[in-house]
Amino acid sequence: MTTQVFLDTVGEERPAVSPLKTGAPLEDIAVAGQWRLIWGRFIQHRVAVGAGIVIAVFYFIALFVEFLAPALPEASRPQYTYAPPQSIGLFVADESGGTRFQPHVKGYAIEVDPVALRRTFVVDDTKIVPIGFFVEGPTYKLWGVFAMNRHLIGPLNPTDPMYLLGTDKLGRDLMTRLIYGTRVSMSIGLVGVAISLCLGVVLGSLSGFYGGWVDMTIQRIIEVISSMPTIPLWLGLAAAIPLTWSPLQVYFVITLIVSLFGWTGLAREVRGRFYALRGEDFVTAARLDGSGERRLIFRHILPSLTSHILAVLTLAIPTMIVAETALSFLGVGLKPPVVSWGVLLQDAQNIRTVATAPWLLVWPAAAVVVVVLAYNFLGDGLRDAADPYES
Amino acid sequence: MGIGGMVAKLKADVADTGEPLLEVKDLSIDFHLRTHILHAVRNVSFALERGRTLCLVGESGSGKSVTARALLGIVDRQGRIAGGRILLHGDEGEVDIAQMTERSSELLRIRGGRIGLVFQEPMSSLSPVHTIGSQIIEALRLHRRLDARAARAETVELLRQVEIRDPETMVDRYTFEFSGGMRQRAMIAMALACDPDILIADEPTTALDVTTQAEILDLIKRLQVSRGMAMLLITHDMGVVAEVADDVAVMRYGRIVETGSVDDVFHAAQHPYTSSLLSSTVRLEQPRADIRDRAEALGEPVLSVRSLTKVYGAVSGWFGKSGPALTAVDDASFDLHAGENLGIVGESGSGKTTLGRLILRTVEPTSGSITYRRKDGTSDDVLALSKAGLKDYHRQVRLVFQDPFASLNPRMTVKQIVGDPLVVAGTLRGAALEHRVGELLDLVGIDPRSMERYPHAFSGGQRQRIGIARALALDPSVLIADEATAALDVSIRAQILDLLLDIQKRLGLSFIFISHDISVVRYFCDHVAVMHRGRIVEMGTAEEIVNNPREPYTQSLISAVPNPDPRNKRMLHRTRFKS
Amino acid sequence: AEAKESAYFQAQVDSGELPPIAERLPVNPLVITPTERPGQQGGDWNHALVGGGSLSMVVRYQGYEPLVRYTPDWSGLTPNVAESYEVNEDGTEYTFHLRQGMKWSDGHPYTTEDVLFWYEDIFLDQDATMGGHTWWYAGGEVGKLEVIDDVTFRVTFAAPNGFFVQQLAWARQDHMVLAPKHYLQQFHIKYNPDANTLAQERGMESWIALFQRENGLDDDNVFFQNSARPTLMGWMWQSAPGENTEQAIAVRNPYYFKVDTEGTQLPYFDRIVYQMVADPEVLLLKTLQGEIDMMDQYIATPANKPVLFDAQETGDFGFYTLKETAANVMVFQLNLNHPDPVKNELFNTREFRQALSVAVDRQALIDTVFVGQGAPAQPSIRPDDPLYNERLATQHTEYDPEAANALLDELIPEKDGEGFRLDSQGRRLALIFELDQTRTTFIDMMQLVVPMFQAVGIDAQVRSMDRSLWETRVRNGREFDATCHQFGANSGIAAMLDARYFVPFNGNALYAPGWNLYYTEPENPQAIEPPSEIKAQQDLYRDLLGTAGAEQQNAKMAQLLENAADQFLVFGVSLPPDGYGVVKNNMVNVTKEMPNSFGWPTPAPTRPEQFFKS
Amino acid sequence: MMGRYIVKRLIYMVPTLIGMSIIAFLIIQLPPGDYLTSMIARMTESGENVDPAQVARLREIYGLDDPVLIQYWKWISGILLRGDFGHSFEWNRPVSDLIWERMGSTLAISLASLLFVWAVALPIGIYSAVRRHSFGDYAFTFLGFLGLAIPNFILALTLMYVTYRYLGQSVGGLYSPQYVEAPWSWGKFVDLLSHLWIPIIVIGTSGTAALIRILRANLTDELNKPYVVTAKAKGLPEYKVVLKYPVRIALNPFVSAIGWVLPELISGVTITAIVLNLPTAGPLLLRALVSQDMYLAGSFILLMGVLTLIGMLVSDLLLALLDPRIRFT
Ligand SMILES: Nc1ncnc2c1ncn2[C@@H]1O[C@H](COP(=O)(O)OP(=O)(O)OP(=O)(O)O)[C@@H](O)[C@H]1O
Ligand SMILES: Nc1ncnc2c1ncn2[C@@H]1O[C@H](COP(=O)(O)OP(=O)(O)OP(=O)(O)O)[C@@H](O)[C@H]1O
Ligand SMILES: [Mg+2]
Ligand SMILES: [Mg+2]
Repeated sequence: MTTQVFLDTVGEERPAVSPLKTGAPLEDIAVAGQWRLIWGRFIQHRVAVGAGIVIAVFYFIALFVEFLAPALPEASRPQYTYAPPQSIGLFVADESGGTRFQPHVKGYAIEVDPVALRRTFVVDDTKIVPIGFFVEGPTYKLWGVFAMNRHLIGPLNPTDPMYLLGTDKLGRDLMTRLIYGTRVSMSIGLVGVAISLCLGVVLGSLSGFYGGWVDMTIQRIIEVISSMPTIPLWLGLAAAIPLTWSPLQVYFVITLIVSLFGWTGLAREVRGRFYALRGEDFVTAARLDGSGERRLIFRHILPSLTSHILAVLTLAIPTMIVAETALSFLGVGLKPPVVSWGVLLQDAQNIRTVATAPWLLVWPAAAVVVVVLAYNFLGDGLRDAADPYES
Repeated sequence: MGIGGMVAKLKADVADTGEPLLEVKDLSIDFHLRTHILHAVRNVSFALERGRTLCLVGESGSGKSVTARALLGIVDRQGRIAGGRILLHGDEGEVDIAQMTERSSELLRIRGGRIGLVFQEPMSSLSPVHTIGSQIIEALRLHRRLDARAARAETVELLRQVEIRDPETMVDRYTFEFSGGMRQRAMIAMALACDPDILIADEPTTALDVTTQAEILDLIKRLQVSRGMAMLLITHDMGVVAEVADDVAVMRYGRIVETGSVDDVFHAAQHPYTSSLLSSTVRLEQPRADIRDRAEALGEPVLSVRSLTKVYGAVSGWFGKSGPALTAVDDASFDLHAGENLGIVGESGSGKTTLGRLILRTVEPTSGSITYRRKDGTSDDVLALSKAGLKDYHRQVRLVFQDPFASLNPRMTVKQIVGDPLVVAGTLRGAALEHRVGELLDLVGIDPRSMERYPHAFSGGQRQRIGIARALALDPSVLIADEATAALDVSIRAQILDLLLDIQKRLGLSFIFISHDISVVRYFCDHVAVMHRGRIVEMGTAEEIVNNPREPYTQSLISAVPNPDPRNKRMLHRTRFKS
Repeated sequence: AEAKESAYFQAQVDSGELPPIAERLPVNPLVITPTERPGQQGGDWNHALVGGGSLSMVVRYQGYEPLVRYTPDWSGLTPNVAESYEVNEDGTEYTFHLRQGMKWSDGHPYTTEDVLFWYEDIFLDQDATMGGHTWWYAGGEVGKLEVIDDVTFRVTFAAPNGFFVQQLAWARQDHMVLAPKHYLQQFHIKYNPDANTLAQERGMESWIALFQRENGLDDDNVFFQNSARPTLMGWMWQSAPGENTEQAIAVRNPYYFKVDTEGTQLPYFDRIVYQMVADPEVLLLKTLQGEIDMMDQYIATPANKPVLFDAQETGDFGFYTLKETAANVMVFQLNLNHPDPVKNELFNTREFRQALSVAVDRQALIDTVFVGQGAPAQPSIRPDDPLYNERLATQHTEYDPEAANALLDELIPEKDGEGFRLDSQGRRLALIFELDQTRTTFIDMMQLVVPMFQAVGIDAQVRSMDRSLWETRVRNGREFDATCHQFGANSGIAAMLDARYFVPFNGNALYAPGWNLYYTEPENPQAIEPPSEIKAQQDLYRDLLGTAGAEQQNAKMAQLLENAADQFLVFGVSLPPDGYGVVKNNMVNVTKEMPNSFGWPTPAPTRPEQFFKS
Repeated sequence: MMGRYIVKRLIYMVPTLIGMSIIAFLIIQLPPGDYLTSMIARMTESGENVDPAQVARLREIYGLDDPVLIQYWKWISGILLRGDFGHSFEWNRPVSDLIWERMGSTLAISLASLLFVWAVALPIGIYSAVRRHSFGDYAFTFLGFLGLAIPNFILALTLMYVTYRYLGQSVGGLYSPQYVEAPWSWGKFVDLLSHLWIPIIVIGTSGTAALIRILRANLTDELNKPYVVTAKAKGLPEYKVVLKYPVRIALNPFVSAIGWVLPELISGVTITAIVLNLPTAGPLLLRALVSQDMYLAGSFILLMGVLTLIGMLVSDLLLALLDPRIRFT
């Protein structure tokens, strides 16, 4: 091989770098904290940011349900039971024969069929129900404090029917109920999720980290708890909780108690991973650095489980929202008059609805699915952002 | 390939020595980082020829590993090949590996089949949950289409060739039951398993004692001669370069600054970096830089180790059939005095790492005693320490891990890793902490601006220095450095060693310096203990051990130290130790 | 006509396992005139039971064979197991004549011995008796049963017992036809000294428990789970419910005592095949699919009507009408024996109940929940019934929130900041309605009613709960404020036998647990002595039950209803609209209109034994 | 060593089981009332009148007025001394008969759904991890979460309605009525298959999302590890690399979860089973609980406890099998 020397490189004092965009000045490279880095990476994840926005929107809705909903959740109109959804039109025919801009929905022509025991609805093109934004409608108390009657959207004449998503068996506006349901569904179950998560992570960590008798004890507890079917527990609790509590309080307490029983799965998974990780060199290194056990567990080992925990979390949230419906099946979930997505779904759990009023099933289910997906993609984005291997 | 074919190929190969098998042309690799683009490799060109060895040397972090991995189409996610070609010559003409997609079947055939790769960090590069054997067998079955039994037999044979003792049982052991050097050899066996045309070995002998290293290099040489295998050897050990290289390329800051035959480079270096590299090479003959009067320098013993023993039971038996117990450390006793540097050398797998860990009690000793004497004169029985006491002890006696990658938490940035002991000690926080971390990184020659990167985005040598920085963070009184400089190029190593000596002078700390590089041990240490199969077979001053070894094992060890001079290859005249 | 052998048994008769038909029938079989036309034997009746464990339903299809049964239109009584019976003038002496040669389903003769066995060894036996059977008592003494011969026995009462036979005809109340002595005696200590050992072998504590399990007289489930016990009914179990948890099959009883006008032994159907369905929705689907031959329980709700209506053609079925017999679609019942004295006083104020009643917009409820079917009404008697009392039926049904507010302003004028009324102690007056959560129509209606009550300042709330819990809290408890229920009867004899909303006399009068107890056990410390007008009403009712003769009975019942209108103890929404049942188009002899009741166990009195498929 | 470990675990099970049975029995007693209360509820529902005196007498005869602890002792001593699980009030049959009768179909359905879930979720989970953020990844995620977010019984109901409406097939249960009593035949088998798909899909869809996401999460972490690169450098095709190396480690959470797969499948899908009219153990348990048929319910819970304990042991052994680092610690 011939000898070659590249003397033009003699003076180089550091590795070659160049700015990200050609032409941009290469400033002194800023040092950022880990959190800022993670945030920076998260921001670049378009789907995740979108999901985050969706969730924010849902919480926004939950905050202003009274204003956003066109009607009141309890307001029922007998003649409109099982009314199908209306569609919005933008232009109406003028007297002069032309068209003019007027957002509206069409009213219904209703017939009662006493043999089949139902009302049949036909869209009546002649009944124009003009609608608008910031209209006056039924009075409500925002956050139970401020009496107001402005609604984001609604019929100009509050007595006209506007049922964009249809009505339920008692002639109540599904859209209103769906919006009201957001508040409960997006809040209550989450407390339980948070508690289970903490318990699962902490106890699983301790069990896997220490092994020995700690592990022995925690495992026995887990065995007892997880072999205990929840159904009898529900039934027992339902009977034990004082009746003077409102259904919402009862449900809240029940989710709390159940979360005390729901951590075992995560705990065992965490334990399994801890078992594998606790002997790693980097853990030993951290121990030699003087980290106490708490720091070892939470600062050094647990981050390795970020992905798993985020996945479990994003799975637990929909499970909690949906679980409410199953609990109702057993008679311990949320019940009317509380409005939640679970309650709406529970109302839809019969052939009658599936066959003749599918909108009662589709919209609440869609709401759950959207939130669930949004939480999941958000979790995904966070995972990716926290992943050291992602740039 | 049938036997006939092999013979034919063998003949052809020998005839064809010198014909280029792989040509790298103008290869550039960029890493897209958050704030900037790092040009880790720039316009690198070289060729690998049949039967010849190209040694790639250069500064730590100069892009050697990145280049080597790129030859197999392995590039980290943030990185991309920005230009250049990697032409592989074969029966069907030449193909450009740089153009191949990750999933192309052609690339799969080349990987492991035509090009074998020994990763720089064998310790982390093996699966933790599979036996060593199964990982090698898999490669054999894939490329050589052997049946399970033949593959196993071949694996045992390969392990034997790479000097693993008792290969029949060791095939069924798990990675974590192997010592660092054993893993490295297993990795080499894996790369050699399928008779590759080209072997890329990224610092394959960093964890090997010199005798084993010599055997391995011999093995490779034999294969090269018989099969015409081309080799790209990346190493920091100029001795090894001198011993095995045909050609040498010197890399710095992503560029090849000089190439040439080994003789030219060693004896007529053109580029100033090459010259400085050679001049900082530590020779065996070179005595300790800072000669002081030992008798006066040595104070009280800080650590007294007596009859320390560790017996491992095997883990591989699934239904209770535990294999024979293995005595990893056997009755080890020594004293470490304040301000003393104790070198530990010895065969790979002889229990050096284990000894270090026993002293820190990260592995519980089977028997023996350890006494630690503090500066204020109080002393502790380390084996009886309480949790809090142990924590304090760990603050004073620090460890640099042999496997830097595994010892760095992959989910923490370098800043957090190095800062962690400081945070725990509660001495610093906020900007002060950041400043101190920057200082420490600067001390070990790492750009502080990269401190927000995660460990995987560093080169092997850089990671090792991060480990050192972490160990130094707390001003310890004893530092156990397990192969702490193995992955460093000579100039940086010299710099680090001087740094350590400097600190020692200031703080009066003592070192237990586990190393395979006897030249470095001699340069750095006052006393040397030689380990063999778990026992300390000889102890003495560094000078005595190097110049006047008494035990036959020590003699063979010294004789195998490579000489960084291609005109005077000492390895060839080594004596082999037969136990 | 000469009876023909059934194809189903031909083989067994030929092999001598079974005697021929002529020897199996009683000397005087009961001849049934089919509703439409005589049919032929054979075929399966495809049926279903929901819930797995609830077997009371079986009474409706195969379990109604008392001595005397109700007529298909519930206008009177007709002989059944008993060939005939006589009553003396004042209703103190009842003589029954059984059928000569009548046999249990295993061929063993059914005689007065079986009747006496029940009377002496079950009903009057200190150990075996479960108590109850209040209609067997008159003048404070139990009726005396004496056997006259194999087929004749007499029951004598110390005082008139006007409704004795009607009570016997009531579903599941006549135990004299259910206890085969030759089978049950082996479990009775009197006949088998080893009965205790036998019980222990079967894992029971004592012979009593085993005997209970074997006779099943007090628990329908237990009764119908035993396929070993011989029966007089048209079908007997081949595989009883519970023996197989997926399906139960009953096959024809070879000794059944009825024939049609052509002499064919009944029943026509060889088998009834019950699928065990866990959820009514599945049953609905099966019905839609035409897998079920006849069904008027579980799924025949107003809500399901449109779906069933649309599937008539594909499922090849039609509808028949069920005359509702419940007193109202929903009866609001405040706890008139409330332990809280303030609430108790308020609830016992007629004006308070009246105010609540007029605060309810009944028409809205009817339009929403019953698609406009029905008219506002209080729990009462149907307008077409001779006992109809217009005042009782219609008072305080007009929706008038102003009037309600005015009334309430008199009673509890104070209100809190949110507009809710405060009771005399200054507490917000909460009115919690406790509901059984399976009653979804109640819950639907209450969702509409709660805002109506709130509009007049009453903090009404609803708590729905699991049924057992509801039973414990409401039926067996005292602490509840209010609840809603529905049953009771709205016409004829039934109204007299089940007058729960007009007089508190048994546990079904949920609104007055303490007064109920007082009616039966005035000495019981739990009993609460009612005010004089209620006490008078109870006495009147006791008098009515002792009265024999339809005319006197009607007169007394009319008085009772008049008093009830004065007392206005409970209030309702609407008389129930007629219900419906689903029947396959090929089922013959099904009556097109029938009452819906449990006492008249729909559709058993219309004689399922003569149903067949064309 | 292994043997000793297993024996040790088996010994631990005894106190656990006893504790479990006591808690189970107490929880069953938590709701007010007893079997007779529920019997009355059932009978009054259909319009029958029940005399309180009668009930009190029955309560005495059934021993329901004994203190809870005595009832517990009667039950547990029967099990321990005679292997007798007691008598079901509601079904009037020995509890063990009832349980065994349902176990076959329960296991069959559980295993079928489990296999379905694993067969669907493992490849998808791996695919999603390897091709992260690809169209397929998003599509499968969407479908998986759809299955998760729609309550099981609504999905079941809808599927049943669709089969009724468009396939005209007999709905609910495992067989059409004509096959329930029929002996085994090809026709019966086909009929079984045509009924089995709905429960499998319903139970399956709710489980796949979880499996997919967890596998994906864990696998993504593992995929970056150096040993995976090593495997790639050997020239293994990607699917083999992934399957042999990271998947094995990523399975850790699933193996941890095996412990309660069985009880979960028995009790977790109760509502689905009710809606679909499946002859599995869940609905029987629920009924037993609702009707307070305490010996049946108690024995069921005990049985599930035993299954859980066995499952946990198996899962711990498998964990050790999967990951040698865990062994014998
Ligand atoms: N994934 C990555 N992301 C960012 N930078 C990287 C990444 N991998 C390597 N680098 C950088 O690329 C440069 C070259 O690294 P490489 O591993 O090739 O060094 P090397 O020459 O092998 O050094 P050593 O002798 O220490 O092993 C280093 O500066 C390193 O920090
Ligand atoms: N966890 C373990 N279980 C069983 N055997 C082990 C374990 N760790 C190490 N060993 C064995 O103990 C012996 C000493 O290992 P050790 O790591 O101390 O060697 P070493 O001297 O550091 O070698 P090297 O220079 O190759 O790193 C080796 O034979 C190794 O196989
Ligand atoms: Mg490198
Ligand atoms: Mg080592």
